Amino acid sequence: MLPVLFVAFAALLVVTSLMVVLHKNPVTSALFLVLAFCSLAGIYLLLRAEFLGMVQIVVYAGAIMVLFLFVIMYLNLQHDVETGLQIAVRRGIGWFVGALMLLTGAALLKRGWALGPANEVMPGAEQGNVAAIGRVLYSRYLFPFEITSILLLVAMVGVIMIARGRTGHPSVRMGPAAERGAAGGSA
Amino acid sequence: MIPLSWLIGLSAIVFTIGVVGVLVRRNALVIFMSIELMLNAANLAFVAFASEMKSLDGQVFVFFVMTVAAAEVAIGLAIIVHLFRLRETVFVDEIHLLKG
Amino acid sequence: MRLPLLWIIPALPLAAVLLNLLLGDRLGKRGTALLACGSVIAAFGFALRAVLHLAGLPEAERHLIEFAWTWMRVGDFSADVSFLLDPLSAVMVLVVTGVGSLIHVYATGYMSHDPSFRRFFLYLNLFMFAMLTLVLADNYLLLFVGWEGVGLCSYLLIGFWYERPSAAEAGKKAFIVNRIGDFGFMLGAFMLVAATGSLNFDRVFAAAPHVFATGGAAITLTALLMFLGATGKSAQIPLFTWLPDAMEGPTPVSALIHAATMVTAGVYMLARSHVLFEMSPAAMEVVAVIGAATALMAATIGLAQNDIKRVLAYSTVSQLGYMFMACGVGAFGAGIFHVMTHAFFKALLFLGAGSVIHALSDEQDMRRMGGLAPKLPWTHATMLVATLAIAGVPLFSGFFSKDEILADAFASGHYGIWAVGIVGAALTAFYMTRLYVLTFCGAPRLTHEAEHHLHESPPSMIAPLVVLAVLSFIGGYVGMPFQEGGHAFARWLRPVMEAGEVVVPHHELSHGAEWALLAVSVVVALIGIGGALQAYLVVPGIATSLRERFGGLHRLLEHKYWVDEVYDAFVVRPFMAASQWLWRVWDSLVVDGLVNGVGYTLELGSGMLKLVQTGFVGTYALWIALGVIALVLHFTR
Amino acid sequence: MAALMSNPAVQVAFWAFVKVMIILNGMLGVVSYLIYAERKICGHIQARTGPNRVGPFGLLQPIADVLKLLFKEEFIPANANKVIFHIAPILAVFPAVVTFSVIPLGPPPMFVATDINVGLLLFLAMSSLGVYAITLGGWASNNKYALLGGLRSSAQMISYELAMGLSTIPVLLRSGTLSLVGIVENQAGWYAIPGTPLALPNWGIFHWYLVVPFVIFLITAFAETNRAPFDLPEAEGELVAGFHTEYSSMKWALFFLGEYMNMIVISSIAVTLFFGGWHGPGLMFGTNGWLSEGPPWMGLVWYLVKLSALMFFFIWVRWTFPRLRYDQLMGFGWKVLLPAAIMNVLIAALWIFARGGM
Repeated sequence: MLPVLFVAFAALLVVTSLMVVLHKNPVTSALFLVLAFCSLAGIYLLLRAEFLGMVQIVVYAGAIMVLFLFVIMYLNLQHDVETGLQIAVRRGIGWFVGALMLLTGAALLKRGWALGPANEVMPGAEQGNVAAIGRVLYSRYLFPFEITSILLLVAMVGVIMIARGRTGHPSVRMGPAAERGAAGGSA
Repeated sequence: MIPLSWLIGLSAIVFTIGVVGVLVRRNALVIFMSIELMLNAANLAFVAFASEMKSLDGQVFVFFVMTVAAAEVAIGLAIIVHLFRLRETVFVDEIHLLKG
Repeated sequence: MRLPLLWIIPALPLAAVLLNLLLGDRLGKRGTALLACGSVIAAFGFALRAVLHLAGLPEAERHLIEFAWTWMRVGDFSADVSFLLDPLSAVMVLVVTGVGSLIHVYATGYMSHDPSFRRFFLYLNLFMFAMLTLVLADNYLLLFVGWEGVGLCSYLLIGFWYERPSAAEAGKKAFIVNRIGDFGFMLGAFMLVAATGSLNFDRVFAAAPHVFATGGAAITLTALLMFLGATGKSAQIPLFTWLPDAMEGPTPVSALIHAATMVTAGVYMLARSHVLFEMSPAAMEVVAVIGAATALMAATIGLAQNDIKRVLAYSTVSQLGYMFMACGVGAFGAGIFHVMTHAFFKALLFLGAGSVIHALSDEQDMRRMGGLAPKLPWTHATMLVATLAIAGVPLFSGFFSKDEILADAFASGHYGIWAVGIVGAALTAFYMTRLYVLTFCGAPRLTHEAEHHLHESPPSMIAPLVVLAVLSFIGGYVGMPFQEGGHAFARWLRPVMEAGEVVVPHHELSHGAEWALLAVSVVVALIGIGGALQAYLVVPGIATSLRERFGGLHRLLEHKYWVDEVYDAFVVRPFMAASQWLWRVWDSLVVDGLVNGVGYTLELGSGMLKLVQTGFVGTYALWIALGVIALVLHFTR
Repeated sequence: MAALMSNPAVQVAFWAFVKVMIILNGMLGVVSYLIYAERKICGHIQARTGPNRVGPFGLLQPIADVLKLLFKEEFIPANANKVIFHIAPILAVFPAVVTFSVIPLGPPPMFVATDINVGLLLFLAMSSLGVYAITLGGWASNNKYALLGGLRSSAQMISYELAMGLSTIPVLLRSGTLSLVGIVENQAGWYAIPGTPLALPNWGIFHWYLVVPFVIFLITAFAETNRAPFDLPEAEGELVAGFHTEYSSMKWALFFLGEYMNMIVISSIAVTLFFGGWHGPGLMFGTNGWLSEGPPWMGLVWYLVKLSALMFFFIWVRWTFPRLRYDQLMGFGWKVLLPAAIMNVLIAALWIFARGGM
């Protein structure tokens, strides 16, 4: 049962992420990325990481990608025009490097890993691993956790500072582009 | 039980796709998405090893990675929007003032 | 038992400094004065409290240590910030805070017209803080902190009127000369650390007899190095030249720093580490000889000076010489005793001189004074007391202390030193009387405008004078001679002075001999005074005729044996030349060449490297990817 | 065949399938009659008798509506993004259905489709996915009103999700599990009001530190379902019909369906978290009374009773309150609800900690 589901999810993941890269319309790419994240969440569930699976959906699908969609709609981006020699060249290079990287990855895969189980049984395997993760997070990783919160605070401040531009009020620095973006689908 | 090598292979493939996306596309937003893909590939590897080693640390790391990703996306998108206001474009090959 | 609260004594002036800095001109003149004086007087109160508490203890336990915090701990060496109160530091702390507060009060009057009133008291309080730290420290490191602190403050205060080039010069001179001494002191301290592994007084003194061979080279070298520090701080040969120039500072400063307190730090340091010095007779001899020589030399110079403050400065140098003489002959107690009495009358002299200068609107040359006695009754009276005290007239404080020094020198068999001391005493009496006469007696020789607004100083300046006069009269009676087992002061100091292993045997003179010595010194003093009166008051011709007859000698004295010139020629100029060469050749050619060369190479290299920066994100990403691949391949190989 | 049927995995799958089918079709029916109910209630609130022509009391009205929608002509605006235009309505329904699969309708195992140990997280995740339908629908239909409506709604939902998630945390603190079944079972029984002989059912709402969370949850629920007074995305006055301006016939019906399903889902979550799920007051059942719950189906009945009460409340509010202005909405969400929710988490945590819980 598990392998079947895994293969299904994996295939979905690979296809969708390929579509993210290949599709010309940023909105569609974003949607495929959402799908990819959801399938990844499925894989997490298969790996008995329920908490991560859900958080994956909440954070990535529910927050980050919505943000992406926002921006795309706000900037009102249509299909990317990707023509011309330069693009072709870079595309060739890109795929070549990708193939190279995949080969190296295969080389890595062949080596195999010398790691044994750290514990006999996965902590919190029975009543869901939320409590277990919480216990680890707030005991051994407490300091990184706090640091992360600070990081988020900094990010918030930074975003506000960037978004409002140099002069005080955001509405002041609305360039023509921004107006077009705000005008929505009229374009 | 899913063999570790499958998971790692999958993660490698997804990572590579992300790399290719970064290299191939010229739309800053799509590049950003590809970076997210890479991050998630790394997360997948983390979770895979965590379940292999039957320890939660890997999952905790994934948690942190997600937080960082959230912060990074927020900042990055803000920058892209600002850039668009200034330069009217999100195509990274039209923005190369920073050359030596 | 209740705490002695030692830390608060230095803390009070420091707090005043900080407040002064914090509030700035919001304080106003009155506020500044109140803050400064108040803090110092409060410190005096606390010091008195602590000392009374100390006196209440049995003699064996008069050794309070108050640990504040551990300053640093390096390996097994550790230095604490902790304070020590024993009879010795008790005397010093009382003198410093007491005289200090009097002089603060005096300064409020003296500096009242100065534009940078606040800055002055800022420095003064800072000085009090440093000095008290020095006196109360219980280890050489903290003592050195105070030592440097007072050096800094003396520099700042000498150059207080920095718009006057001479003042700035004098400040620099004082600082640099002191640096030489401090360097010696530091080396001494290093040797102590190397030998005993600690700088704490008790531990050092406890360990010294075991690590040093008595009279050995190591201990002698250490002692001499520390003595070099003392000569710097206390203006002894060869480093005495800065003190006379230090008179460029405001007179209260001269009184406080360059007469009463700072310059005696060297003596205090010697007395504090008498255990080390007593272990090295050679060093002791050097100290004695240098002290005697300084005493004589400064006294002779003092004869020929005309600037009232310079005369006082040289007399200070020579009195310090007496103190070192005492230390050298092993009579550290006598030395400290003289420190105390000297603090009283010399501060008084300076303040009096200051009052005169104030009255004559900044006239300092004695040749344009005279006949001031009726105009400045208070100043005159107090100055007279001080003059008698320093001249060693019986029943005045100076008499007792100086006589004790001479007696001890004689008793310990240093007859030559004793003789020099006697001559010095005569000269002291002479030039002090000369100063007194030229200033207060005879016909006025004032310039017109000085005469115009000639006025007695305000009470804020007179009151300290009176107090100091009383002190310098009665100050000596704690040291009445002819008492079984030493006089009160000696008994008070005994717990400190008898510490340590090697104690110089205290030679008891027979009363007869002591009477004889007394008589001699009294006679000598009277001769000096009489001679001066004769030469400057009764028959003024004598002085001039003498000056004609011994013209060369007089010029020699007037120009202070040309010491400054000699130093200038043999030390300063070569040094200057060397540094010039270093700057012109080494620095600007070699060093700058290297630096710029590095810069140029980098510029060239980066100019080539920057071509890598295409500015396209894609390129960077490509390089990153390739780099990752390369790394993986390298590590999986 | 028999072997296959005897395979436990297959059985699990089979029963799950059955339950899902029941729930799905059940919900479709319920929704259509919910619309009927809404029209009736709003009619009475507005002093008129709602639909009453088709069938007795207009009971067949929903069926007529559905048929009408099915046969209506489909209209797709020019140069709209076809694919996304089609996907959006599906996305509107899908999260609600998925969430419903973890809601315990009655005592397990019979009335519980699946009991996963992160049920609440699943609910949150799905509600966060709900944004897409509206945003994409608004964007894809290539119409400025629709776009503005979509952007508004997504902003609104994102802002209110935070408060909603935080308002559920005190419940978790109390129950110590994320599984909805566990949460409900945690609310079984009674607790005596200190100092009085009286006793209340051990539901969340009857614990003082869960009252404010419940209020917050309710408000956010309105916002999440885009219902009045938070129905700005479809504010007729300003945005024609908001994000589904361009939608017609069955697609529009799907949006509608999604909205009402979301209503049902959120109300059932509220029932589960705060009103003791399938537990009834249990007064009249059993010989020794207080604690016994009666037969399982009775649980289902209790659940339905509570649910319909909440649904009525929803409709009632919609036809009673005026709409907020947009800035008011945002300010309220960020400056009032969020801090209040955080304070609640703290207070509840302290209280439970002080009581030696967890």
